[in-house]
Amino acid sequence: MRKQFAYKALRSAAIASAVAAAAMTGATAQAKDTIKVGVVSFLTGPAAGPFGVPGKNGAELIIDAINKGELPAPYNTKGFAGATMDPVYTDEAGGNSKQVAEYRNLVEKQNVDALIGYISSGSCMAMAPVAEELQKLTIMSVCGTPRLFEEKLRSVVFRTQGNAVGDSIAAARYMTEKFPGLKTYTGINQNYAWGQDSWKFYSLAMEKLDPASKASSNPQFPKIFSGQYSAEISTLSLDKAEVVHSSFWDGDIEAFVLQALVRGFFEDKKFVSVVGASAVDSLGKKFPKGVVMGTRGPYGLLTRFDRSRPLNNWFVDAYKTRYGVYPTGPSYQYAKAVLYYKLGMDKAAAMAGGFPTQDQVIAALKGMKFESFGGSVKMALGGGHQAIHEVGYGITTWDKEKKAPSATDVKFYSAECINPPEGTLAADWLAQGMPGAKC
Amino acid sequence: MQLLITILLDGLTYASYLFIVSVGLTIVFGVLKILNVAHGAFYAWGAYAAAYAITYAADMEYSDWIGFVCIFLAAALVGLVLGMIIERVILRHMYAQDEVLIALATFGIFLILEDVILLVFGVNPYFAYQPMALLGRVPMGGISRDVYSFTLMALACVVAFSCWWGLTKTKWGKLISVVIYDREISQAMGINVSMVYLIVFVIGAGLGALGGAYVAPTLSVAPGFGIDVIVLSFAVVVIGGMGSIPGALIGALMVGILRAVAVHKMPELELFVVFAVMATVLIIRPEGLFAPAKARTI
Amino acid sequence: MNGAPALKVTDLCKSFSGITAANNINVEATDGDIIGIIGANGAGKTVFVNMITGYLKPTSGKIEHHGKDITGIEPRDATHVGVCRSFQVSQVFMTMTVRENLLIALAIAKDEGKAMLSSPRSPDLLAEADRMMAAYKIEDHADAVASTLSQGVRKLLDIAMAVVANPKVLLLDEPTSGVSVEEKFAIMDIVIAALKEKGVTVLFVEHDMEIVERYVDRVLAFYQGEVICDAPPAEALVDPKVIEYVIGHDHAPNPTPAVNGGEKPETANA
Amino acid sequence: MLQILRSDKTIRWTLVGFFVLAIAGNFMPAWVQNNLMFGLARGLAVLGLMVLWRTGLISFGHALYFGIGAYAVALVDKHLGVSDIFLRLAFAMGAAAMVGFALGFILRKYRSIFFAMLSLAFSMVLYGILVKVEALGSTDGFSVSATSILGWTPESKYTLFCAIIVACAAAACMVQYYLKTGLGALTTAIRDNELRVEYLGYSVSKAIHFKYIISAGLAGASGAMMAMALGQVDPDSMVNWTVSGELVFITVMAGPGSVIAPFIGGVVFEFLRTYAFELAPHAWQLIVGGTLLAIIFFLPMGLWSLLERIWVRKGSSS
Repeated sequence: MRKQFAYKALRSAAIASAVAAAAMTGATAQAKDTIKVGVVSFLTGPAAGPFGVPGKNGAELIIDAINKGELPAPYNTKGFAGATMDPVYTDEAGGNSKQVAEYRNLVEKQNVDALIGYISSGSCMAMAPVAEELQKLTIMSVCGTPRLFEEKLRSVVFRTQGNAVGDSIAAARYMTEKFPGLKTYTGINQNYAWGQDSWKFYSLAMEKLDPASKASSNPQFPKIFSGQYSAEISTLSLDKAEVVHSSFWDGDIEAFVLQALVRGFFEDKKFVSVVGASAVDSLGKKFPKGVVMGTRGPYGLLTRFDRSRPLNNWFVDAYKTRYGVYPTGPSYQYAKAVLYYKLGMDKAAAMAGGFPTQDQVIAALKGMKFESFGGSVKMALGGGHQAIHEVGYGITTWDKEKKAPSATDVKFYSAECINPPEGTLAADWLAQGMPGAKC
Repeated sequence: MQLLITILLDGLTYASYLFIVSVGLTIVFGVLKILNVAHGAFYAWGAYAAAYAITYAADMEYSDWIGFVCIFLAAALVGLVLGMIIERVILRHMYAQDEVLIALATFGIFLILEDVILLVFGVNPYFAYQPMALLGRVPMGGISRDVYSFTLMALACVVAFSCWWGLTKTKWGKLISVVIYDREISQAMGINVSMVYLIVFVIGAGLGALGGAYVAPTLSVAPGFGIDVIVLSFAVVVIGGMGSIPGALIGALMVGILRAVAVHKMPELELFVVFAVMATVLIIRPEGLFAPAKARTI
Repeated sequence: MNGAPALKVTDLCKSFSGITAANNINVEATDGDIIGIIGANGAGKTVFVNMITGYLKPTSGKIEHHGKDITGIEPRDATHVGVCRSFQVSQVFMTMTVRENLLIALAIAKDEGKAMLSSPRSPDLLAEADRMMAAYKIEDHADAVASTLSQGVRKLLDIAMAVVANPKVLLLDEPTSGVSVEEKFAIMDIVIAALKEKGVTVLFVEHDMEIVERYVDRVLAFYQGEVICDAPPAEALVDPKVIEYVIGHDHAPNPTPAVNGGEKPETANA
Repeated sequence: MLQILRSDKTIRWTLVGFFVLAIAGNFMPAWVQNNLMFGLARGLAVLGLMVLWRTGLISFGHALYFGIGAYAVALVDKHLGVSDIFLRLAFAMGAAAMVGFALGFILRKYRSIFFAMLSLAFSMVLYGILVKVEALGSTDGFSVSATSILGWTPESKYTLFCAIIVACAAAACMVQYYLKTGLGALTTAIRDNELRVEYLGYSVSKAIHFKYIISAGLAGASGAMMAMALGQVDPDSMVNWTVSGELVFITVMAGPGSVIAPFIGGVVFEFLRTYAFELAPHAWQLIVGGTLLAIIFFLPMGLWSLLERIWVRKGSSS
């Protein structure tokens, strides 16, 4: 093992120096050839197709690549701290309580070394306490509710995905810049943490950025996975508001778009979708043009044909060849979480000068800043456990040459522009008018 | 006024959908005395079959009108195949059992069919929007509505009428009502009861599938969307009176309209109202607003 | 006991959606009377019994027990005041043994059901049960499950269960129907003996005139919901009306099922 | 009273069995302990359903009380910071029993499918409220903080494990005692012949109402234990109709044979689901559903009847 490390260290200058330092730091864990990691995403239910499976694929792709050491440099070291990852793909469907039970099974029955995943904010909020109870490293990859780290600091839970605050503020900034004329807005969001927070922070941000703007008195909060929105669409259409904000995801966004589209909804209203890009890909040419679309980060629709860097290009090509479609947001987000785990493991190994203990890995992960596919990620909030990164919005259109959906007027907002500084609650920061926002 | 029209239309749309789904359930209960939880699975299967066929037709670049053919073919196929298998293989041997136990058995069937869907159609959602897109929209009550939902209402009327006609005006209908009235006697009269049961169950399954098939174009047909339908159609059927077709119609209308009102006025109550009404009706008139021909004494 | 008659029925009427099942029935029974109720099928015998024991609510009229108005009370309250009944189709707990059947009956009867809070298998109840079984000559079947019993034994059990509440008035609905000829007299001997010694007022519906002749002090003849004759058997059985409308038309044991043989009261879908 | 306790074999065996289990639990891997806790907790609700079933009633809405119990724990934890197991249980059972008492006045007049449907309606009313009201956690529900016992918060789950076992043992014995009393004997009597019971002078409605309250209280306790064992409550896995379905499923799977059966059934179900889920994440419902059908067809008297056949001794037949 140690030989292997030294060998790797030579290949990676960055790590080499650390190893020297690590000579004195003793206490390393029993070296392992394989580590078992639970990878949780929706494998069944309405969220499986648009989110769970792409996410799983993203993870699968990069895990295989890392195990083989095929990632472009500087990520081309083999395995996680030298160990090969044996992923246990688990279904996130079935309600929070069932998930908690499954989490316990993964940790206590399957003895996984860590968990990566979770898409629904509901799952994340439910898993965090169990993770803390069982003290098992858990990297959340997609979910977006800021409550996760604002309610309390977590010791073993990390999240590589920026939270709803950034997504919502970015959306508000984009709208006030590109459509200053549109003053009134309403929303349709799922009635749980993610939907509630998205709407809350979007309207808070709008108040600050455009005091003249006015929120509707009757925003809609249907139950997640309802599927039938005919009545909701009518309500929104009757509403005088010009803009409709939505954080719909999973199958709901597609269902909503299909039902709204026929009724010319998108011609009458300016629709802002925080995370609907999956629908753009699945509906393709059918998807309405002129929708303000977000991707919760520098990937997917908004950056597919630019952001050309080795890692990103490799990912897009490898994904396209292996699964026949372009990677969507969730694919990137899962891959990002896996990558983050690898970096943490390697760094910890280097510092410990041997196979790292969980504490060493956590220490390494804390506050890490790393280059992901589309851009850089800083673990800046929640005591270095919550990522911030740039978030962009664009306007949907259909690219005739490429015969693929794409976006115009793409604008990205830097992490510091849309996220509060460490230690400030998002709500307070917004109330104070976002002091120190670097845009 | 505008609001009123909108609520009414939304309500009617939802009601027609509920009616088509529930009528099959109520017929099966009326004749076989089975509370069929698996009905939700027929609904899901219908939706999947239709969505699959429609998307296939679209890929083959046939005219979008084919979509409507697909819908009805899919419903008929699902009803015939699943209905036959389940009635012959499983329910057939249970008629003697306590009806709640049978309901539980159908719950088991439901669970199985749910997963078989995954195994057959995979987890990716299907989008079969062509038929809905084809019909476009009309302005009404100050907002534009999709024509498709009006055809849904029309379909509901057709279904309602043909059920009524079939049960009251045809020889078959008379046979069925005899069987409903007393199974033993009708057997003694030489009616092939088991055949009647089979046919009725197939029809019921087919109607459930039709419900799913016809709404398929308006949704992303994804795993696990048969679950909510079950309790909703239970509510409808119970409100109207288990086994009564006009009952199902009234029940669907009540639930549909009430839900529309809730969505527009008090979204929090959207789900609550449905079951509150169900409970109230059961308390005041256990046999439902429209008790079927032969009120069941317990 | 006050002087008032054990059972006083005045102008009792019952009609189901137009059809008259009982019309101005007037009956009086004093303690210890043994009265036979005869009549053709559908003459209103069982309806009469059902009304007295609270299963059916009379349309009009009055029922008194020792001067206490018991018109239209719940069956269980009828039992409480001491008006009990047996059934044409034996109503026993089919999945339980004879002893268990009696034990439950006794537990309920004992000081207003307080006994229910402890095991019915308490020594005194067991003893009481044995006494009952002895009195009704069913001790041999003590541990047989009711569903396996012969009609006759089941009848006896049915009657025994009706008697545990120590009724003052007991109505027996065709105690010998469905019972083999040789059993009939045996049963009636047992029953009447057991009841006589308790001084219970008994009204029993019967088709077999021999039995009527043998056991009753008085006969009530029903015809189309009316009492056409109320006299000692000696006169009653020769009364032309009775011969015309009752005896002459009726030989075989009555096959008509009693009103709602096994159905459950007050639960008709709520 | 005592004569029953002393004479009763079942009670003795129940106590012995649970005692052994409690000891064994200490040496089990955590995941086994967990699944046992879930299974036994569910068993409490099933025990209540079994009492109803013996009177011929099947409720498709006991998720109502299961959910009330679970949410009572979560809410008193969230708003009053109550972490003591006894207080939590008291709140949960109290709330459930009270609701059961109120609804019992209506439900006691219903039978068969109507009873099932009305129970279903009531439970779905609660569901409809929970998923829509943000203050009640909407579809997310709440997480439940660790349970303490008289001010002492144990670090291992084993303590809770034992607490659940004690609760189950107590419940099993009480129900067993109850079934032995005259009232209990009425359960079968009522199923056999309500008319006779009425004519014997006992109110069938009252008897059923009482049993309904018992089952409600037990389901409440069950939900509470579940919430504490899981550390999480949410509508879809605690109040939705599928949960009622599961409970009835376990009841039928366990069989009405004995007061121990519900707990065996609960545990079997828990392991069945865990393994089905692990072996076939895409087809675990298929496995569960298949088992349900198999039981209904080949073991109408449930697993218990199988056990009876194995050690040939007669349990309370019904």
